[in-house]
Amino acid sequence: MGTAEEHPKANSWEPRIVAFFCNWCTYTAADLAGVSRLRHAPNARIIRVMCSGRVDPQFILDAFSKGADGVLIGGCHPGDCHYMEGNYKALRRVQLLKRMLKQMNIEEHRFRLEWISASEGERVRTVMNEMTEHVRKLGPLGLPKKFQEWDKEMEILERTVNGKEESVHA
Amino acid sequence: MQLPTQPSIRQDEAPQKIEKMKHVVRRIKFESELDLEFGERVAEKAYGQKLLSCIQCGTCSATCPLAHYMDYTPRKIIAMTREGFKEEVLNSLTIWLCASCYSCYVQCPRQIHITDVMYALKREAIQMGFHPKRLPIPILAQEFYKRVLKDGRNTESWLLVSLYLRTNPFKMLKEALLGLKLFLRGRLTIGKEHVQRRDQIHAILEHKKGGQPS
Amino acid sequence: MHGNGLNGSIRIGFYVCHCGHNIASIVDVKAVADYVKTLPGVIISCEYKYMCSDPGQELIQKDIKEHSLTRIIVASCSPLLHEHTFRAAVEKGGLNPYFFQMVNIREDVSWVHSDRRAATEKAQDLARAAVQRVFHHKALETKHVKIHPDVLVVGGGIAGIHASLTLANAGKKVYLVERDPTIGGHMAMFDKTFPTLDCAACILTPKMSQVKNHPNITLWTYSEVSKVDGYVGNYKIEVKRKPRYINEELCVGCMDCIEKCVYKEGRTPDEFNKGLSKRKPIYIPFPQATPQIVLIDPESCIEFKSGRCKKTCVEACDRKAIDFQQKEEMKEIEVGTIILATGYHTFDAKRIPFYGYGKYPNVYTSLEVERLVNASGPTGGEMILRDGRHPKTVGIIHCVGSRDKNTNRWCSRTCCMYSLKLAHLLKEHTEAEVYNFYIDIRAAGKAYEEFYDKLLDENVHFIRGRVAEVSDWAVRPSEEGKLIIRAEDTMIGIVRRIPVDMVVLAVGMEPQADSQDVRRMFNISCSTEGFFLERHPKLAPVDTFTDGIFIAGACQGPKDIPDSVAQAGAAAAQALTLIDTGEIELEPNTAFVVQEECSGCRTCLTICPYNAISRDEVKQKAYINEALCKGCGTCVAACPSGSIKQNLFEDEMIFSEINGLLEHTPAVCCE
Amino acid sequence: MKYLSYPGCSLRSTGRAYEESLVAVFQALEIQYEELKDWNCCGATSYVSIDEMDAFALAARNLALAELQSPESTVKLIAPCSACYLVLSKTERYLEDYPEVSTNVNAKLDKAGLHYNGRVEVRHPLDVLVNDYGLENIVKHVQYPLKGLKVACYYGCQVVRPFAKFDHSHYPVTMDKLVQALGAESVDWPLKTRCCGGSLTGTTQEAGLRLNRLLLKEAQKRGADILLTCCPLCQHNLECYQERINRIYKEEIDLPVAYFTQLLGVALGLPEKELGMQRLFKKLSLEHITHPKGEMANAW
Repeated sequence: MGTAEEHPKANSWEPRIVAFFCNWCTYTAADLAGVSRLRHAPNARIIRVMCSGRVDPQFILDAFSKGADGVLIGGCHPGDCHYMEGNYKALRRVQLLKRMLKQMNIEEHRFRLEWISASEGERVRTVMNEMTEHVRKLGPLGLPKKFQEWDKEMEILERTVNGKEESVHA
Repeated sequence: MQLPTQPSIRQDEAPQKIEKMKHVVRRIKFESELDLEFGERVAEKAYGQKLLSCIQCGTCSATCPLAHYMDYTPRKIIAMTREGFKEEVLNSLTIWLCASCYSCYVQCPRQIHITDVMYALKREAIQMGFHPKRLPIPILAQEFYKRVLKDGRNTESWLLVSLYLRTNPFKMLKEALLGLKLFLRGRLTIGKEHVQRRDQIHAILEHKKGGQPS
Repeated sequence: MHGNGLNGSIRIGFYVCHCGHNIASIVDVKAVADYVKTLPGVIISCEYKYMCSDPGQELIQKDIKEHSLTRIIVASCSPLLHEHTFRAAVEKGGLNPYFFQMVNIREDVSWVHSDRRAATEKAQDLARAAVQRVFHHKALETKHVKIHPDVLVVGGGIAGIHASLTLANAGKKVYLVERDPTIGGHMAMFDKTFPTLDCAACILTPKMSQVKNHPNITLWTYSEVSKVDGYVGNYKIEVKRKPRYINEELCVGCMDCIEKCVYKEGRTPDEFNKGLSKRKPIYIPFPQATPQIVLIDPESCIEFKSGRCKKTCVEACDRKAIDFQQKEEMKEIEVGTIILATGYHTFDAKRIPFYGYGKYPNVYTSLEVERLVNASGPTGGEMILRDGRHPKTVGIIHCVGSRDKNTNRWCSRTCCMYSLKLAHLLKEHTEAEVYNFYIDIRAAGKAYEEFYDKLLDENVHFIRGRVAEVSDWAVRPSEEGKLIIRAEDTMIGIVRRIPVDMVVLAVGMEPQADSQDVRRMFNISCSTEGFFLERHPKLAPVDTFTDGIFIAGACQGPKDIPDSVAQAGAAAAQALTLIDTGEIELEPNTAFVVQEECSGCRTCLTICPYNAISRDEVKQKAYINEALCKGCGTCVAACPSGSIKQNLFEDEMIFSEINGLLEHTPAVCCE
Repeated sequence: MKYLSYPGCSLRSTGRAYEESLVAVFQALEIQYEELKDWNCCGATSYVSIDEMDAFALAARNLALAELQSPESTVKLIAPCSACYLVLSKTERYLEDYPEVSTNVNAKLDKAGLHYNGRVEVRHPLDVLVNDYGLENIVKHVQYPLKGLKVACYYGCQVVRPFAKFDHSHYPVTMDKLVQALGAESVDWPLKTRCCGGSLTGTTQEAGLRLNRLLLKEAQKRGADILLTCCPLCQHNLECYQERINRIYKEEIDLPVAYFTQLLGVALGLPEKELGMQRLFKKLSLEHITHPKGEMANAW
């Protein structure tokens, strides 16, 4: 099967994806994928939360800033939330966050919200593989490095503002 | 034409059968005689049909209007293909008798596109030169192919003439009366149909202008 | 309160499990253990064959003592499987159980990857995240809730009946809610049961009347659960009782009203006889219906349709039980546990037009044949076909709607056996030639194979081949007037045409049409095909992911009577365990407000679906009622000032987990 | 809405009556259409036996040409011949379903300066007449109701299989509904979609003739006065070999076989010649078809 799946070449760049899965649907589905031995791309690292509604936008930004090339959120299908409506809350936050990520020049495919129910082990595999392939095509995000550059710019800006040094940089 | 097995003995065939029964035929298959990659190769040629998921239920055979005339039922073809019985499969009459009615394709409980598998087997047989020499069906396919390659359209009268020339010229005489009737009703044309932009057809099929399939 | 860890030193013990070859064959467990040993805070890092085994657990306990460990991490299977086991082990070792963290390197790593290097790297990343996470773990106290001793059983088929009786006999109060006017379910329709051939009614009806008469069982038929609130131990249920237009207290089931109905003959297809006979607008589903109370079907009753009936039924009832004004009634009950035994639905044979059901009158479904051969059925047990003939040849088609990607993929498990049973009964009733068309005979059950043997001896034909078509297309004189079955006899390798008088379609089992609605109402999951999902396919087959809700019978998957009864017993036992323990432990993953930091902005108030958050108007702060909080954490993510925290999922824990996952820089970084 | 039509090779020879009657009916009903310019052979069932990518590319040229010719966002391409209908539909479908087919085929089209964008919807005239134009509108144009005529509708394989785009794959009813709307009785028979043998009548006659024999016998047994087809090859097979079947198998088959468009034309009152009636081997006996006013149908 598949292009994304398996055998990443040693020492070459591999996409790093952080996945937040809700305990009741998507994490269970990932377990099911395991029990069914549905092999998929090894690039995602799952963090289990009780509900997709627990996923704070800060978690996502933090993951990107610490070097994730993609972030995935998995929750129950609309109407199926174990906590009635946590997934709706997640959806709303994600909509807002997407605009923000766009402004930060983080490509759309790097961030994904998926509804995967406890029985959809197959879907876990598909999403993991697709996401890995998309991110692989986009290449490394390298946000930590960019942050350093931005910090530098800010420093210079500050110094300029404080008048301690005249414009060094164009 | 040789038929590897005969599913039934019909009255009119009895004499040959008796003749055949005098010879003892060895029926065993050694693993070394099989082409173990055959199934995978065919499946790939038929867009990854999952031959391994076949449960040998026989729906394809039972729904096939031509199964009565086949040496192996379609179900057996699937079984033999995936097990690597290449010679038997490619030599079989079954694959040529498939009239592409798609009954099996629609009814298969495993959703195997059996018609596509049959096409893949036909291609494999033609490419490997397996089909019986004067069997008209593959020859019709080849003649048809050549005609379209040349003119972009097919003219049925010419197609049949070339088919009979290559298979059984005497049959043409048998068909002549029918041809005449059709002709009198304006249903057979003498002039050949062709497209204006033959260059486009040739460009599309460029790599085999010679008319020989790869 | 257990252990420490609060006062300073973090001493981590890390254990990676081989799980036999399950993990060790893909993940280099030694490399993981060696790597983790280098991480800050880690005192012990080792590998072991089976961490969940007793020696594995003892190893942890020994190390806690010997090395004064304050945090324990086990990298093994999914926490959904063994988190509880290890927490208990840690607690036994003298440490607070919530100082434990689990890393899933089996379901999430070794079982889904095949590249050893990538899998090992992933396991190391996950382990590092856990190591960083446990620094922020706190000692927590396990919460307990009381279990209300009453039980709700939904569905009055054999599974529901058996579960109710088991519980009631153990002295628990049971509410049994059934949608139909009678309990009994599908089993009541059957004639005999395989493989012993004892009569279904003989073994079922005594249990039905026991249910009716049991002092601990409240039986509500013709009723449906309409609302479910609350949580394990404390469910609030609303039940809708549909009007029968008969006062249940007054009716004694004498059926005089039925006889005196203005309709001399029945005109409505009888549901219980699968439409093979007609019933009147006022009726009782079948003679042994439980409760023995008639009902009126407003769809066909003249009084309801026109208001101008002579109402002879009312005259006939000397107990004045008929009440045309009866309204729907709502009941509210409180229970601690729930057993769902909502059963199944048979496959609609019309979905496979090739078999001619609904087109050719002599094509029957298996359930119809059950009624036909039944002595109390529409023909009194005589095999009379719809066209009045007696069959001389019968074809039974297996796997109708089952094992077919165009309809249902699964094997319905019961059809082979009931087809054998019907073959036997048909032969017994008619001496007909019986042909079974099967793909595989699945006779895996106690005494099932022996039953198959018996059928072989009875000269029943078995043709291995799935039928492609049933039609009236005759090509030989011997086929005229017959139904012709076309199938490949795959054992012989030839297509056969077999003319028969009667075709029996062995229809498969499907989830109930409204199973999705039911699962939403009870907040449980369904598997892909729509059957209710069990907590674990092997080890928790009657539990669901929602505590206190159990499943039994064919609502969980196709099942025969013995299996349904076994499951019903198991579900009852699980409920009893909860009830008799009296209380249940809850994950202490509730949220709380750090009062000092709360700005009183009210954001959280509207977000909580359980109304667990209120605002102290005096202090102008939010306050979370721990008893109501279910621990989803949505408010935590929403709080603008970050003053709400969720136990076990505090921001710091997740941030450190993210950090841990990503801290490792790949060998060759991006160009 | 304007349709494009793809006649295909058969409608230019053995199936001429099909095209003639189709044109006449479309004109009578004022259905707008124009012929696809410079269409080529679809490849039928033979081409894919030689080289499938070439087969798809050959068929796809027609789809690409259709896109060039029509400005509509969805180009409705009518293919009356079942084989053409299937091959073009299958090409359309597989190009969408299998990326490797799409890449491969477009690379070939590219060499001819063409490209296919997936805008074409292949339609069968039966589908167009019954589902687009509508039975209620057809009924308005009926001049000669076909009262008393018993019709066996024969769909053949490839109109409904494998893609049952407008009717059931084994038990279709579209044509039956049409003939009922025309006033005729449609015979219920189980072989509506059983294969006629296709090109086997030319190559493996024993099998081909037997299949035709079964179909004709059954239709006749069920009391059909006429067998209607919607495919030139089916029509040819079922009509032209009747004599031979009678001779070889000692049968007494005598069943007119016409195109559904011809019978529709009769009901619409179109002249015999325009419907290509003279091209049939067996003349339809339509004497009992009467004018609504009670007159005898003049043309017959």
